[in-house]
Amino acid sequence: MSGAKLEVWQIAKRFQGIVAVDSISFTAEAGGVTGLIGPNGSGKTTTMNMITGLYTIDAGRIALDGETLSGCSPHEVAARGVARTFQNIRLLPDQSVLANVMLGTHLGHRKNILAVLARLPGVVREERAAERRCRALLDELNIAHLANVPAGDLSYGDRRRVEIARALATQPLLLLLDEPAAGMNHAEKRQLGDLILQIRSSGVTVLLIEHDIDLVSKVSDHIVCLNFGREIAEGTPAEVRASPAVIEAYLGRDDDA
Amino acid sequence: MSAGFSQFFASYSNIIDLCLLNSLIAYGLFLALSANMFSLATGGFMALGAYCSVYCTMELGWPFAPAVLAGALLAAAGAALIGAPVLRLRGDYFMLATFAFTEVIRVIALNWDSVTGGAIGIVNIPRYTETWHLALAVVVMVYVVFTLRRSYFGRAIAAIKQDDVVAQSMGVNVFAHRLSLFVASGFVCGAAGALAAHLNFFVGPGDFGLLRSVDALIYPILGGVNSLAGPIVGAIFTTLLPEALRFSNQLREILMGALVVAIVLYLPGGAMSVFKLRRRRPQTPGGAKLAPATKQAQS
Amino acid sequence: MKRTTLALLLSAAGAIGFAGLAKAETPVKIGIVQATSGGSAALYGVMQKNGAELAIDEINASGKLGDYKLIGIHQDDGGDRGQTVNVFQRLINQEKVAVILGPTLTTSAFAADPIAQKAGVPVIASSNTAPGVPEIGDYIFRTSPPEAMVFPGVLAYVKKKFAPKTAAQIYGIDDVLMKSAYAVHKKALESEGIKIVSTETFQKGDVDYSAQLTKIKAANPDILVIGGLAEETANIVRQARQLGIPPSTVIMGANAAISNKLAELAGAAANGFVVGAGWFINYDSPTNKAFLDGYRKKYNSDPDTFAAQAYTSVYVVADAVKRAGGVSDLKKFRDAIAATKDLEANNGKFSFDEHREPVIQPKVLVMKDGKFTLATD
Amino acid sequence: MSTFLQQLVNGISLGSTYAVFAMGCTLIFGVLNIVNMAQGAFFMGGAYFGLEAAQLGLPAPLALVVALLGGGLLGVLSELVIFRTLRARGGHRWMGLVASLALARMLVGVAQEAFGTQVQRYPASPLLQISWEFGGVRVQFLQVVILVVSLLLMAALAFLLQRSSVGRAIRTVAFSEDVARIVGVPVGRTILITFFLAGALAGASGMLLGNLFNVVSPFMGEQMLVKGLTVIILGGLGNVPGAVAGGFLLGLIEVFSVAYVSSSFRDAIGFGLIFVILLVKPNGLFSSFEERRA
Repeated sequence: MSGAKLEVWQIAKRFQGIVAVDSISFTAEAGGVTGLIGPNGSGKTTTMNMITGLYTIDAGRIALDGETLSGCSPHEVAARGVARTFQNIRLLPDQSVLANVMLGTHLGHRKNILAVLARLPGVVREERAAERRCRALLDELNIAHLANVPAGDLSYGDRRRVEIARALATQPLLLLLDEPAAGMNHAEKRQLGDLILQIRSSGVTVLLIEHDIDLVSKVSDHIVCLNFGREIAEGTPAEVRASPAVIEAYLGRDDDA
Repeated sequence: MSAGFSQFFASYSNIIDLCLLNSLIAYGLFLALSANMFSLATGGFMALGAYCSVYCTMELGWPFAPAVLAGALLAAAGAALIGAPVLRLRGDYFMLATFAFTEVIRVIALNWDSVTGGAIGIVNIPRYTETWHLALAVVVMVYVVFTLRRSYFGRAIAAIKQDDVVAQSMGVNVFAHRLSLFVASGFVCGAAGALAAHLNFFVGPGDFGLLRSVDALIYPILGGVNSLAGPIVGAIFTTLLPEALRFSNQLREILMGALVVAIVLYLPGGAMSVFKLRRRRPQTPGGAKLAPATKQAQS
Repeated sequence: MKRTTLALLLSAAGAIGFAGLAKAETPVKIGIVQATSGGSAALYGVMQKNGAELAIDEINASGKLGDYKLIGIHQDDGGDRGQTVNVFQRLINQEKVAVILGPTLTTSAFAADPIAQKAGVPVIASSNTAPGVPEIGDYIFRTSPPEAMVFPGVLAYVKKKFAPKTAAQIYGIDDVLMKSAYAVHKKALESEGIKIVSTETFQKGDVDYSAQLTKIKAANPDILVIGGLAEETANIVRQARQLGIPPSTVIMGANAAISNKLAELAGAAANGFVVGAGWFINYDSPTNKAFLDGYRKKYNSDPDTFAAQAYTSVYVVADAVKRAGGVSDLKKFRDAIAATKDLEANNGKFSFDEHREPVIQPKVLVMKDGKFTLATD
Repeated sequence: MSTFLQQLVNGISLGSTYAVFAMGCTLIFGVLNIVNMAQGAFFMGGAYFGLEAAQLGLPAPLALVVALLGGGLLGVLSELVIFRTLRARGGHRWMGLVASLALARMLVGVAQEAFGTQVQRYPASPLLQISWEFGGVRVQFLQVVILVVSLLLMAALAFLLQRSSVGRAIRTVAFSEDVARIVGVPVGRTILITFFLAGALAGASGMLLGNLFNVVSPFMGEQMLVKGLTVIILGGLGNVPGAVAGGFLLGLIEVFSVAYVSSSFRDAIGFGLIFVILLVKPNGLFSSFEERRA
């Protein structure tokens, strides 16, 4: 499997006249990890919501492997191979970990409603295959033992893993991770970094939104830095860390890095 | 023994019929509620199903089964027609829009004398609905809900109910799913309306108003919206309650109200939540007020 | 939990009936199916229950039935015809009642009466005035005169006295009673050659009729015919006068509007209101006086036409029990009811015709100073 | 022309009772994001409280105070018995709807027991028989009184919400319970006060309507509840000025659909119109559209 290339041209978003994102452009190369950094309120999550179709864009264009993505509704974006996690983890708390991850296989099911109601053999086969795949994913993420635990009962770090597993279950070409390290300790962050690299090695393109510059620098091939809805720097981790604009944006606000 | 049974059946057959009919309606609403659609369109759907099927049997001379099917399909068509615009509305706005539908149908029924007989209704409807028809319909609904719940449709619907943003992000076409559920709910309620019309010799617009729609919602909610058996339990309880409390005469309404309040307060996840004695998790702080309403429905 | 609750409910449901059983006398069980809860149906359901229970007490106390003791079993159907059918089935099959008085609503009658008809248990209604009720079968009777029996006489009186040319109608479109009354009114007006210049409707629970009445006022009719219950009619009359519909416009009502409530709620505006009735509160007869005294003593309020008709129903039953020699043979009992002739009732001599409709002397009443009085030419 | 003006008077008069009632409903929604289905029963309760007071010989303004307090008391009761418990137990919001409906049924049953099913009326006063005629348009003294009282109640509520410390607390809780807690607003008490205010407004409008249309009955609240819900959705849920505007608007819609279309289709026209309005403005007529943030 190989990932998809994401191109973003001069996208913008306003909320009731307030500009949240003002003309941002960048490219996430296929198979690479692109980091999107910036202080709080710099427009990172808004950008992600525009890519995934949750927000309509007011200007600009987004394309996946050269084909326009902007204008698609969220489920169409997902069908194009874009998966995401959420900044404020969004799992279905009553449901088991396995059931949560199985939701990610939704697009993989092909049988129609009548076949499902009749429980035709094909349907049962499809379900079993999906379950096998999800269990394998849980295994890869070292949370196989939690398969039957309700998602709401998990620790913070485990919930992040389940979210990533769910996103991977969609078999994405592009994976968007929204602040996956938020609230994690050092050991957990290191494990997360390894996990991202592992995902990258499987060929999936990753767009990583993160606060933690160390983590981003460690895993990214390329970094884009936003502030106040504008792009203020772009380049390799080393270039971006050296950029005066980035240092200024983070100066004195670097409270949790 | 059999004499005893036949006397019992003669005395209570209508109660049994009503329990089954209301269970069927309850599953119709269960479908809507399972995707967070607090629908008050039930009265309108039932009216469409009832009047259409009666027209088919009495005016066109159709056999019973196709007449019921025609009624159910008309109600489903009604659901499809209003569903597309109405499903854009959130929570309580949706509720009112569906209620508006029920009211408009009722007013049309009151005024369209040549088909509906106006307020006087249609009398002398042949009694075609047998207890086993109703029982079969309920069994079919239980099977459908049971099978759907363990399929990928079921997972998608559960996700829509709890967090539609997540569902969309996982590739679920939320609108299409909700619309199909709304149409299915219309179909079931329409079929229930058709069966009800051929049960008691008579239909009139008064049968399909706000009260009908609200009662229909109460069945699955009281029984528990997370449980397969919830709708049946809620429907049977609500149908038997007025009979069981009949001895109390004037106090009946008060007792009924008090009992329902007590159930809601002590079993806020519905009657069936009694079987889910899981400990309550602490709520995630923040956003409690704006979080999706369905959060943490169980106790 | 679920199972015990259900078992409890079922046993409770089954156990209700055995309350009033087994006395030394021969019991005659009378099912009284009247809505005492469930919205506006309770308005006249309660009145009929009161009227029937008063009559049962009086008859039992008088000893005129000898060894027979009337036992009234009241069941509230909540104005919901599903429940009416439940109640009918249980009264017939479990309680084995000899006769059922009711139900309150015509819609309930259409659903439940066929059950009694099939089981051969007589039903006597006292508030169903829509066409088609006794036609359900030969066991179905009513003591409530259908509008068609009353209104033409009233209109003839108004025509003679006021010579109206034009009329406006307003009626409750979602009420079976009123919808059928409207049809009767319309037909009568047309056959008298009175032109209908405006037709308006209202719905149950409405309290503001000013929009409709403003429209009617603009049409300036000679008479205004109201198809409404007493409470509705009272408000329509009051608001009509408030809006300036002149006293020269004669206001007429349906049979169901006969109630002292009308004068109480409408006040002076009700003066000159014309209505036809089988019974009215100031009807001067010993039977009616006994009824009024008894009712006021027992309930501390005035009866209305529904209470009066339910009261009459019980006397019809008692009379038939006597003539049939008990109720062991329901067919014979039914025939006795059907043969009711010139029974001394609170509205004069009462009989059933061959269609099981009441034969009464319709009276034309005019409201004068808060009292219904017999119209004089 | 005079017919048109008369209908305008009819509509405004009807609308004022809707507006007062709907203010209470929308207040609760604004603060707690719930619809209290028992508001109709408080409306009915207020009418009976006022009636009892008037029958005891209290003058009308005092009877109105009794109706206000009585309605408010019922509102407090519903919060203490139902909504507070449900919040504490984390019940689904649908449960609040079901429980408040059940409470409404109970209160109707109680009223039936206590006062009978028959319609009653307020004692007639000669003052209330006065009416004026301007070029064929009748305006009753009572209509004017009720309009004035309604406007006073609206003004009082607006003042309370905007200027008083209680109002500030209510607005803070409405904005966010968590924020309110952080800034030290007593949340539980503020919610209780909100329920009192909502109940009081319902009770007052019950007495006003009871007087205007000469009707007090146990079942009077059911139709009003439907009207109230319609109005608050028309005006935008939680929007108090919207509820006032929506109340008058619904009154006028109803009256003019009778006047110029047909009384038989009054409700169909009203609801059809609301249906269309919702399709065009999904958050009510008086709200600015706001994109939903994920």
